[in-house]
Amino acid sequence: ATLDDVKARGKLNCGVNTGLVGFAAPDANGVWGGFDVALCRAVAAATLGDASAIEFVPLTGKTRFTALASGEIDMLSRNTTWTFSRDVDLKFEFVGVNYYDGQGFMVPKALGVSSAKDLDGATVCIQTGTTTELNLADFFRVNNISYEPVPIETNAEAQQQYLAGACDVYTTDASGLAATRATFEAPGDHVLLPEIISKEPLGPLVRHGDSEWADIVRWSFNAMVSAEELGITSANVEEMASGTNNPEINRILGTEGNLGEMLGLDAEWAKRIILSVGNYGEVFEKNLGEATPIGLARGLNAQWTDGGLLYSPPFR
Amino acid sequence: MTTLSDAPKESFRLSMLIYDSRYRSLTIQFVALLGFMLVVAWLVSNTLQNLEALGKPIDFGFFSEPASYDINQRLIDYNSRDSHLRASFVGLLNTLLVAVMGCALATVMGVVIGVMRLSKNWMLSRIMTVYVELFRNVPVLLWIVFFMAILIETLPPPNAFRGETPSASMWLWDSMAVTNRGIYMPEPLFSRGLGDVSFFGAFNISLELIALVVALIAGFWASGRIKARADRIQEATGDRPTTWYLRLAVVVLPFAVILILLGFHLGYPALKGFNFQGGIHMRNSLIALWLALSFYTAAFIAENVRAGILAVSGGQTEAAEALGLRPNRIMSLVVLPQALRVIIPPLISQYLNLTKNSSLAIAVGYMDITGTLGGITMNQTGRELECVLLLMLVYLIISLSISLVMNWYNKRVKLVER
Amino acid sequence: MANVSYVRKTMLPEKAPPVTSSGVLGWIRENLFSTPLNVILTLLSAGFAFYVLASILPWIFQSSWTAGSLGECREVIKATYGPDAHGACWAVIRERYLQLIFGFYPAELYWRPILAFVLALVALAPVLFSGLPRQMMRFSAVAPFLVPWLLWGGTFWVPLMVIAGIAVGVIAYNLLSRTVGSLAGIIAAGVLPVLWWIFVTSPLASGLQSIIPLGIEAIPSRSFGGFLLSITIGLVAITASLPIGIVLALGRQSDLLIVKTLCVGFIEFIRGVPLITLLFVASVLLNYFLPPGTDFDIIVRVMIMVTLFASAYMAEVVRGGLAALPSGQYEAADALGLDYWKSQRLIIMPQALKISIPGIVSTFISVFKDTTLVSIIGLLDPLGLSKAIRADVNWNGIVWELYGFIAFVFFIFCFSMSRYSMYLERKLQTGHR
Amino acid sequence: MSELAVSREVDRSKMTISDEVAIQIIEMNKWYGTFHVLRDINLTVNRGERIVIAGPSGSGKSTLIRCINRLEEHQAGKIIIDGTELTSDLKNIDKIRSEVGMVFQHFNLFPHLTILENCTLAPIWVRKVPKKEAEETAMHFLEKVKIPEQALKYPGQLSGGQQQRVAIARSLCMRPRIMLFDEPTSALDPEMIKEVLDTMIELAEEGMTMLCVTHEMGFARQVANRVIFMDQGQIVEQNEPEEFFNNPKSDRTKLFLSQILGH
Amino acid sequence: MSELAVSREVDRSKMTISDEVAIQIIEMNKWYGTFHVLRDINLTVNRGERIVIAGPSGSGKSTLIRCINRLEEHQAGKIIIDGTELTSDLKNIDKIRSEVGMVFQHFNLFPHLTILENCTLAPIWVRKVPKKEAEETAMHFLEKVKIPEQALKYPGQLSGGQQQRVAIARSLCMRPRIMLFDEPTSALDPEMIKEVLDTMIELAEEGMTMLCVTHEMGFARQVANRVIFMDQGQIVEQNEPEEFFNNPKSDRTKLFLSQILGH
Ligand SMILES: Nc1ncnc2c1ncn2[C@@H]1O[C@H](COP(=O)(O)OP(=O)(O)OP(=O)(O)O)[C@@H](O)[C@H]1O
Ligand SMILES: Nc1ncnc2c1ncn2[C@@H]1O[C@H](COP(=O)(O)OP(=O)(O)OP(=O)(O)O)[C@@H](O)[C@H]1O
Ligand SMILES: [Mg+2]
Ligand SMILES: [Mg+2]
Repeated sequence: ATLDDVKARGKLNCGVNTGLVGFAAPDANGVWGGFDVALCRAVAAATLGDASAIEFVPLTGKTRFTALASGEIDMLSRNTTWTFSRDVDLKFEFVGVNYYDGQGFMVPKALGVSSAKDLDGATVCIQTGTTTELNLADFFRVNNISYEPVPIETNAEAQQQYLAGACDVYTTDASGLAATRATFEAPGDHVLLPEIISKEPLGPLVRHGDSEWADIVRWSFNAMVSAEELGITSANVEEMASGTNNPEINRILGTEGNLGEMLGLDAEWAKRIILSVGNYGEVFEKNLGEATPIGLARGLNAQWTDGGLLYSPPFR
Repeated sequence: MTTLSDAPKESFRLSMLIYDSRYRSLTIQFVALLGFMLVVAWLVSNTLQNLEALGKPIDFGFFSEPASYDINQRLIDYNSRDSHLRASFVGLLNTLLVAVMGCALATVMGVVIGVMRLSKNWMLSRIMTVYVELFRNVPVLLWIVFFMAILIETLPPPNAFRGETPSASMWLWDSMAVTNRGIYMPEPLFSRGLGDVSFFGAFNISLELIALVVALIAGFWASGRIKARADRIQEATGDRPTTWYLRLAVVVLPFAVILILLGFHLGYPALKGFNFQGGIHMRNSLIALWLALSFYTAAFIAENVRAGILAVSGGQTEAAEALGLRPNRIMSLVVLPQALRVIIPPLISQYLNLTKNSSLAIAVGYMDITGTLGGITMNQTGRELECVLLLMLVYLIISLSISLVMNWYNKRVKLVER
Repeated sequence: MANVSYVRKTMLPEKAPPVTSSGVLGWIRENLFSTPLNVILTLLSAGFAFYVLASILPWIFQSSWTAGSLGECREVIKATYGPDAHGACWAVIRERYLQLIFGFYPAELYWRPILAFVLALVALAPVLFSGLPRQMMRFSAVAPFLVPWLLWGGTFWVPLMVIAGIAVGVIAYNLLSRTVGSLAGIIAAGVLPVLWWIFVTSPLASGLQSIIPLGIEAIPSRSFGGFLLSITIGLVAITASLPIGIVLALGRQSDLLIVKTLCVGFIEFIRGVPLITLLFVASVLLNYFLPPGTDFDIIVRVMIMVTLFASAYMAEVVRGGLAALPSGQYEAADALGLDYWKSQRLIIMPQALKISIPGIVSTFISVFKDTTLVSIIGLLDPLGLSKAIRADVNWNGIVWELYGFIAFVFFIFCFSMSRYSMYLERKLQTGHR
Repeated sequence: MSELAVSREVDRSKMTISDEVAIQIIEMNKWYGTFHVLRDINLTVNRGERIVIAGPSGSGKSTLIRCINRLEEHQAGKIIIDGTELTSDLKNIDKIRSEVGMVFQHFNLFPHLTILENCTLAPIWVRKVPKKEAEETAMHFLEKVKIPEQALKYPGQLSGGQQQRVAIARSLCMRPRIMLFDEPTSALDPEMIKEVLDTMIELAEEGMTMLCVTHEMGFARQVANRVIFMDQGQIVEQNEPEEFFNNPKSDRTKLFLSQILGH
Repeated sequence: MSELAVSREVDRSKMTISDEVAIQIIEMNKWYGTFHVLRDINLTVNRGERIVIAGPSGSGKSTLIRCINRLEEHQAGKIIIDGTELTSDLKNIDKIRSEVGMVFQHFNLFPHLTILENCTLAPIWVRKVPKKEAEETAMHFLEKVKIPEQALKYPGQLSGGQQQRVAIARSLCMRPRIMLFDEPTSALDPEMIKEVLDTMIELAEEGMTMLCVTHEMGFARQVANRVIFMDQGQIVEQNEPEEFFNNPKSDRTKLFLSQILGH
């Protein structure tokens, strides 16, 4: 089983993006950071007790599924859209949605465009290797307008072309657009169009066939979401772990019940997650949130209680 | 005398398989073949087993399904509802397009640079040396992204042509726009067009084009006749009539007449909406890839050309000079015929390299066969095995055809020599 | 003609040439302005050179070396060189050069790759420069085991066991060729070590390790990146491809039809497809071809494919060397009673390889350049790292500085190697065989 | 140039011919593709015989010599050397090759090895002689061919005549019982020819069995005890040297001799 | 090897020397970089003269010859050929080159053309002679050098002597009035030297003006009417052949002759 392999190895092999602002990138010391990376760290903390016992495997759109299918990685946390065919035909198991995204458009303000429907004849930069080009083709086809697609491998190059005016529009997931815009010299000169042309639930995934492992990844993620909902943060987790009068908190942190044992882990698995990476909100704020240059609002990714879609099943 | 009057009758012994030179080679070959087949069988059985486990038996059915993605650069009609097969074919044509364009430019550049490197002008030959060393010693992939970045960063966007006081203007009397999205050139249009013919219902070729090509071929044929006549006159009288204007005329005139008959006019690109519309659009991805491959390969070709010319020893030129031949004649009658034999074989292998290197098109988003079949199609369908194997097959066929040409040429040259 | 007789009484001394044909002036006239066409060419080239330098040099030198992000850089440059200045932001190189060179290799262990490459150079030296003492060759034989061990680390028993495999082969050959026969010896020498490496090495090494621990910290291939990755792939490919290439070349030259066909097929196949498709095979197909459950490192897979790729080219280079040998050498060896393998080893290969060294160096250059392609399948070689660096919020948008730096380093490496191979070619042409 | 050779007294004391058969060739035939190079060759060479083979270019002399140590394969008939028949059995081939030395027209020394290494290579690797002993033997034979002082040089540094003498020494180091020479002097300048012929005569004086393709008629006269004339792949005439030169029987031989001597 | 040459009677009947000046060299100097190769050369050659130039290696013989048809440029002094001064004027150069034939040491035939094509190339493209006529002329001269039957072969298929004779025929096809030879026989084997010298003697017998760098003293004796000895870029001695060989004046000449004849 995967868990045993991971434990035997002492390291978690986690597939991440080769470089996407805010989601995954190595810093000057070679330490990976980002929103997707945090999930890897959470799982590592839960299973191995060490959030840095991870082997990061940078993957392109092309290589990610093979890497997972072949067992080269234990889990893939690389802004991957959950679709029917990937889940069913490619034989993977998406364990949740850590980021609700949708494909959007960014244009320079000076262009004076206010709707994607006005883009007839425009040159559109697309980041390839994902579902974007399919959505785009469908969108323009359905609306019967013409366009010129410019496929580009990486966000950095797309950004370069867009800024130089080699394309009028840049389309990718809205989060990516916002993140990219944030690093412009003059972010205010660019607008995101209101149309979101697709649903892009991005989430971590594992191979079919090892449900125990899928459960671990799924509940590691849910623990982070629930922790935010329940107000557990990396700052107060120690204190809460000594016992609260909220039984769910107690169950998550292992002071009550034996959830950890059911997962094949120890009782403190979730406590370690919160301690080392923080709850969902903390991770978001640290990597994508408004305090960062990227400055994304929570939007759909707010807790259900705040009008978002984040909704963790109960720990019970 | 210890003559063996009667050699012992040889009967087959097992050890002869190893110690008899006749059987030994059979044994070795048999072992090699067996080993090879075992390895292949092992690989195939692994593959089948793995595919079984994944539930993805080999199946090319996906080729007939709609590709659902768009391709900007296409030589035949294509839209996102067409099949993956057609998308791959579009990619293949794009590969061939950039390969042919690249080989042509690389040859021209390579020859010019190679000759300039041999120039007596120190400055010129030094600059060419720098060029050659610079391009040969940096990976081609870097050159491709470099050229793309140069195009994007230094050329004006279409926007710059807009407004009261545009910061950029079109070239050649407003007929050509050079932008960082590519170059928009006037396109040939025909007011009395002849329509298209369809081949196998798969793609169309316009009759105008066919007519023009036929006219050109006829023109060149006639020009060849004129040259042959000039050769004969020279043989007979020693004087060679000046024929270049006649030869030019028979090529140009029929072509021009057909153009006029068809109502030829140029369609100029004009800034409409977001982009220039009309005209021929050469995309920046194509230009960057084309230039990078050509510049890179030209550095190698230049070296071949230089070596070829140097290989024709100084003595040959001196002997020709001593006979009173003029420099241009020395080049065409003595040096080139000899140098070409040295130059062409490595030239063709450079063509091969260029074609293979064109597979790096994905780095700039040029949709060649690696970008379609080996890129988006593979990605969307998850049929890695089928796609990659097919991709390799396509390149193999291209390479082998080029090698065939090379072998044919080598054989021909050999025949002439002795 | 009456009397043609003439005798010179005093020999003329050597005189200085006229000014117009000597000295700086003479040189300039001769090389730059000898004809009107030359004048035009000189002016054009000078103009071109000036234009290129004038547009690049200010950018290179009106730069900032100290800043924490692209934005800061821009401000610093504007502040120092005026509002219109566009200079390079070398700060990114300053911050990331170690990463570009070593990838994710632990910083405290940088000495290991450095030492490894110094050792590799020392091992290569006697091969490349014929003047050095032959005893150094002994070290060259050990280096292929020592260098990888330094790079990847782990127990020292593994390289020892690998060497032991070779010893097994040699022993088997000696025993069998004496008792059973030379062909049996050769087969055993080919098969036994492979079996040893596959089945014995790793259990025995880990067993020994548990008894006598002897090793250094193991570094996973994942940590390799940047130029370390390029050079490692290049070195592995070239050292491993040489023996394979020799075998393929011999196969291609042999008159055994099936062997020849197999070798030709392999060589032409590999040379007929682009490297990138082979890398696709490494990254997405190799797992299908191997038994279910085997899963080894993408970097090792890439090394295998690049090695195969290099072998095909190497085979052609070696074949060229073999073809350059006069047939008399083969005949003389035969007539002395040397068998095929001995004559290959003692007579043919030493000569053929020497002739081939320039070709081998060229192959190495192109393999080294081609390692950049691994960025397309997501490995973090310098080019791949540059993308990752641009994904850092601070450096998002930076282009030229990274490409420029990478190109510069590649240029230095490849240029010096190509100079070296030219030097060799010249030496081979003039030197007594 | 054929009479350029040697005029010194040849010591024939040791040149005895034994009754033992060294080489026996019976009805041997060979084809290159469909071209019949050697036709029904019958030849018996006794131990100690010195045979010169002459004949026009392309008559198959080299091919015959090369068949004897299996550099070429014959297709019909028998070649028996020292009682061992030359078949495709590799062991026999090895055995025969180590008994038969061969010297080529173009020396074929190994340019990457010193003279000494050239001479010790085969003894060490084929005969498995200890290196020291092999070197002693080599020096012995290098002295015999009068160039011990060159032992540490490379072949490229020697003149043609010296190279050919090294080639002879190299063969001798394997202590062969039969020596084959294929036009050993025809690639040499006149002065050097003499050096090499001298060496060969010395060898003959010691009673070595020799088969020598050469056009040096002086050598043939002085040393050979039989001259064989070949044409079109056949042995046309065979006789003692004096008889052969002064009184050739066949027309072809006469024609050939008139060309070669008049020239 | 220098006396190997010719012993047949040379017919001197047509070897008359006219008073007309063919080549006049006045105070000519040439430098390679700063190296002074030719120093104050003064030389007048009349029509019909046959001059042999000798001298040690590196003395500037080749350079002198090559200056005469402007394969090298001289920096001071005058070279006047048939009344036309050799300047950088291209027309003069063309005129002079078509009057002066040159034969090189290494033949420099065009390997991609047949013998016949080698010979007709220049007449057709420089003299604009009809092809047929050019071929007839070529065959005429090929007969003269005794190899008409090789006309359709390629240079690679010919022996060295034959190649050099083709080179002579090729020059003759341009009907030059002056022939320059730069060591035409020094790359050839002894037998072939004879063939080529024979051809050159025939040419001399017909009264061709010839300048010949050679070390074939037999040739010089029989044919030349003047021998020029050069050393260190200067003309050191000049005399009629008999005088020159039997009674050299300068020490350098003596030394040179002793070396070259004793050799
Ligand atoms: N490998 C070969 N393949 C085909 N024909 C060959 C081969 N080697 C030699 N021949 C032909 O066989 C004939 C005999 O050749 P061989 O070399 O034995 O002649 P030779 O008597 O030694 O002549 P020479 O005096 O020129 O050395 C020649 O006609 C030659 O062309
Ligand atoms: N292109 C050149 N550049 C520089 N020096 C040269 C050049 N050609 C010849 N020399 C030098 O000029 C001198 C005269 O050379 P030249 O070839 O005329 O001598 P030579 O008398 O013909 O000698 P040889 O008998 O060896 O042919 C020599 O010292 C030679 O090294
Ligand atoms: Mg022969
Ligand atoms: Mg000379």
